[in-house]
Amino acid sequence: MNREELARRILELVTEIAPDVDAATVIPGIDFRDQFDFDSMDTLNFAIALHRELGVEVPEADYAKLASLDKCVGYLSPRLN
Amino acid sequence: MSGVPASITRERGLHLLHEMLRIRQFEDRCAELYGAGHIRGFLHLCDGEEAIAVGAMQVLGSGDAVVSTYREHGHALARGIAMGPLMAELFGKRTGCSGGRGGSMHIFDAATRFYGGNGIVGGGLPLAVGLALAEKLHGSRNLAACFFGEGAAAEGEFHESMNLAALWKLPVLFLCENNLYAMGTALARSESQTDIQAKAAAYGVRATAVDGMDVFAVEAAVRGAADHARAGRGPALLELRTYRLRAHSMFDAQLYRDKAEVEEWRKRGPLTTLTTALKAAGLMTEEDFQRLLRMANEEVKAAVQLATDAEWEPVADLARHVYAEGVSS
Amino acid sequence: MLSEFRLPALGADMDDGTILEWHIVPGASVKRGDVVAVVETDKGAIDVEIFMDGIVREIVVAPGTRIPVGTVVALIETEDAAAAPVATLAGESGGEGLTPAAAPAPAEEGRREGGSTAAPSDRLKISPAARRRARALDVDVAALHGTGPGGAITVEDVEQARAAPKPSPTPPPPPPPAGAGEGGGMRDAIAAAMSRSKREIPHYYLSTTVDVTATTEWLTAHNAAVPVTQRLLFAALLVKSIALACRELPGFSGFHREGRYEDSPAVHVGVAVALRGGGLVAPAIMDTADKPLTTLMDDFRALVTRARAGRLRASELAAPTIILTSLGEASVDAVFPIIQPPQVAIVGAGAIAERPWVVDGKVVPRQLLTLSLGADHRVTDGRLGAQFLARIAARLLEPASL
Amino acid sequence: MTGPARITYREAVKQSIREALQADARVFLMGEDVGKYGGCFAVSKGLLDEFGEERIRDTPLSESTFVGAGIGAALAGMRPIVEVMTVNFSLLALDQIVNTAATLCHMSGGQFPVPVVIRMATGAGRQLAAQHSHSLEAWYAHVPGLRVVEPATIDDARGMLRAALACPDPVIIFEPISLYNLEGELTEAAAQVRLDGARVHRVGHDVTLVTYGASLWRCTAAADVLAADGIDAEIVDLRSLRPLDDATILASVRKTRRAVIVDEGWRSGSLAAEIGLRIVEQGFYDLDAPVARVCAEEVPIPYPKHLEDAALPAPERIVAAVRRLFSDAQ
Repeated sequence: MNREELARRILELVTEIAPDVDAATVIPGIDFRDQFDFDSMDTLNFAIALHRELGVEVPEADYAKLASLDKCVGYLSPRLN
Repeated sequence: MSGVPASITRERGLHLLHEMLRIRQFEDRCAELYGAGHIRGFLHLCDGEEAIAVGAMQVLGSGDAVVSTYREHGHALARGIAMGPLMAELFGKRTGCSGGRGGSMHIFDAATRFYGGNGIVGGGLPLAVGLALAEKLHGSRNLAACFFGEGAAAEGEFHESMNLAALWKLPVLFLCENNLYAMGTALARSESQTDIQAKAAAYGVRATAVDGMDVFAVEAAVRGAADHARAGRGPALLELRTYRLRAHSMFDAQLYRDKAEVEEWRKRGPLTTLTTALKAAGLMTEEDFQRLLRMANEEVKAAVQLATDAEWEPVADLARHVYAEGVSS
Repeated sequence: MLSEFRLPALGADMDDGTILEWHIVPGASVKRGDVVAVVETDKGAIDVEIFMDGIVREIVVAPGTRIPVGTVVALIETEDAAAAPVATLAGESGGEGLTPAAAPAPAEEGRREGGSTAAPSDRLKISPAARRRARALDVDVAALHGTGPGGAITVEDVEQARAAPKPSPTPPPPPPPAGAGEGGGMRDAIAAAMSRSKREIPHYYLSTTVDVTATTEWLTAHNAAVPVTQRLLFAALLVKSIALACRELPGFSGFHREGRYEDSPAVHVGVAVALRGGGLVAPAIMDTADKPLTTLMDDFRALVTRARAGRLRASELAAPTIILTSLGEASVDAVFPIIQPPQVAIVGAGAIAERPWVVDGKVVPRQLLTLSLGADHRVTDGRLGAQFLARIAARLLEPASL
Repeated sequence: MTGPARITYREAVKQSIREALQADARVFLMGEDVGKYGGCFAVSKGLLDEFGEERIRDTPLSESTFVGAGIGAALAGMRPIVEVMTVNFSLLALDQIVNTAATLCHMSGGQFPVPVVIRMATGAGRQLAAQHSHSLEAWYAHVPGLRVVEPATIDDARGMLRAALACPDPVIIFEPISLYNLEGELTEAAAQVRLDGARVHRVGHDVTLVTYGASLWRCTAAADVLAADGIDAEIVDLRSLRPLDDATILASVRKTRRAVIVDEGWRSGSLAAEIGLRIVEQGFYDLDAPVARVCAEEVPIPYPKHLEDAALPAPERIVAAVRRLFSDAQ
């Protein structure tokens, strides 16, 4: 799965968890927490969604590596291919 | 009537006549009270059929069960229901034998095991079968006597009841009062087989036809049938041929029969028949007849007074007895 | 004696009749049972009997005229009173005097067969329960947006207009109202609830700092050992601890209404959930004390998800018997929240942070959490409040037993 | 009463009949094919050998008369259990049930109560087509003088007959055909089963499903689907269809403020219609949405399975009805 496809899938999952977030306005470099109050509950739901959709098990220690769209793509793409 | 049987004493003859006179005078007063508005709803009088009620009731014991139809005043009086409570019931008063709630077609009396009239033609037949079933299961010698008109022979319940009673050998007396007319329809226009007796044969039920106008013949036939049933040999049917001298009910223009036929049967009515026979046998005089008539009229007069003075049931009790009260099962 | 002979009632449904012919003439003698006339009825011609003996004095009604039952049709000279006819029911005589007043035909509603709601009217559509609740909470329904069937205003709409209070006295800078989605309506509701709470409830406040290092270590180990779907958040441990403390100490989980306090047998801990568009709700995790952590966590997650999607039930909002408001994420050390009436207590939790702490006489870095309690002085006092906080802390330090 | 065991609804009914026969000599079972054949739904299999022909009485196909006979025997001191194979055939005995059993006590001024128990199988679900799939409880529940009950659980199937036989009034017990094979736990509670009163089968907070008989299990299926959607349904099992337990129904509706009545009868003149109006009469100011009903389609129940299923109040239709009470947006 190439990086653009991965980014699109990730945004899909984020907006599923936070229905009131408009995917188009998400800035890849800024942490979700700062853009739209993405809290620990959202992060847990995000981790569960990643496991369900992409089959990746993200340990709690790595949550920080999922803080923004860019960090997610960087963390996930080696684990998927 | 061929004549008074030898076994009949003067006292016995007068008793039977008095019983029939009580019924006739009661019915006569009912007709008047209906016209005056005191009795309402449906009213079916049994003038002409008194000998069946009186003859049959001489045979039934207090332990036997009686099921009647909507033409039931004669059965009720002959069975021993007092005239006062009966008239109060026709007035719809609280002290009526059914609490005023049943009226003419729904007379009930637990003391005499009188399980009611029934507004539904043939409705009582299965009831009698059940009452007899219980007696059989209790192992008693009691029986269930069920009066019904020949019109009921067209109802499914007649055939079902005859079959079930015969199948289980239940002590039921099927007493068919054949007065030739089912409401406004002559028997010949409603039954392919007008001989009611022949219908009983189809179920292997013992059956005989009887002159319903002859109180002695009725008593003898019912006694024979009762002995058969009490001995456990199963049900019996009696076709009691009779004729009702009044209309089917109070609002009947009697277009279905002509006046001459009525007058012909009036001459052969049960009271005339018995009086003539008793006088011929020297067992009774005209004074006896007048005395019995006055006694009957006095009793009817007192009953009407009691019914007139009786109270209505308070509306507050309307829902009482919808379900049983204070009855442990 | 002169007796009246009236037209008799001859049937249950006979109100009147017409005399076709008379069989008697004045001067003729009659006796009981004689047929004296023939009357035409709906059912045909019927013979009419007379029930007295006597001499006919006068025929009052001639044949051919239709007369109601009970009308005097002839006068009979009778010998003695004995044979007097039975007095007919004056006035009633068969035909009921009371002809039923012609009841106006019920207006045939234009209802569709099987249609469940009447034709839409322009009147405000509001459910009966919502109307009653709006009166109770003095909410003006006209301004509300209905989410019920057909856009009807429901209790939920009314109550959300009076939603849970903003927990902290120093709320984060509220987004500009214009931009906020539903901030406006909810903002007013929060304002109303908070001012009422401040006006009516004499709050007292307590706080305590708890060394939760062991608990956070237990949590990290637990989450590492279970599949992702069964991971727990610290808040879940806190909610359970509060619920168990409520179960042990009365006076914190219940309602103060109409001047008196009722302890609630069931403990439903409400969890304050910040909505991204601004505003805040506190739906309850039902029967919190009875639920194992995994179930509790599932409910918690479902609640937050549905809260954010605006699909909470009115019952979930009305159910809380006590509320937890946690601002750990907003890195605030301590929270001193306002009680949501008619509840009588609210617990606040600040951020868990590594700070110096004295252990066995030495100062060491530990994971510390500041718990605070706002409680209603009409129901409990500081001594009991302190015990309550202590119970929560004690439970929190034995996560395995939660 | 043995400890909790798993038995079928059919077995529970049979145990209740056997217990009744053992406990009271006045009791006897009467009906079509109850003896030699062991019961059209095998409920009385084995009872003939155990109790003999006098107390397990096969009858001719004469519903009016053997039901009338049951009434007569009850009048004369017996405690008959009359089995009308199904409610469909009871139409032939309606006159005896309505004009005699239900009416006698009142019409005789209290002289003749009628302590008869009449059991009838009811309902659709076995592709028996229109004449054998009726659900006419509403007809009987309409008649003052009758008590009408419909056990939907194993405990009730086990316990209701005893309560019915102890009642001095005529009791109609409906047994849903589709439940005879239902398996479940028989508990101690069966010994204390009462004839009246509804029971909250599932506690919930957002909507009340009022139902009875086979529809109880359609409601539990619907409740599971609704739970995933965050709607917590409370289910009230009526148990008694006459008298209705208004108190329990209203207590639930006052809590949830939404009511859906699920009834396998046809909507017009149904029990659901009666219950719906009672809710509006007594709980109007507690309602947050119109009272809804989910009933059988108003058609003779068709033979083919897919049509029969479409005609009956299936869980999906219950879920849809509940959702409509929350918002059109849902």
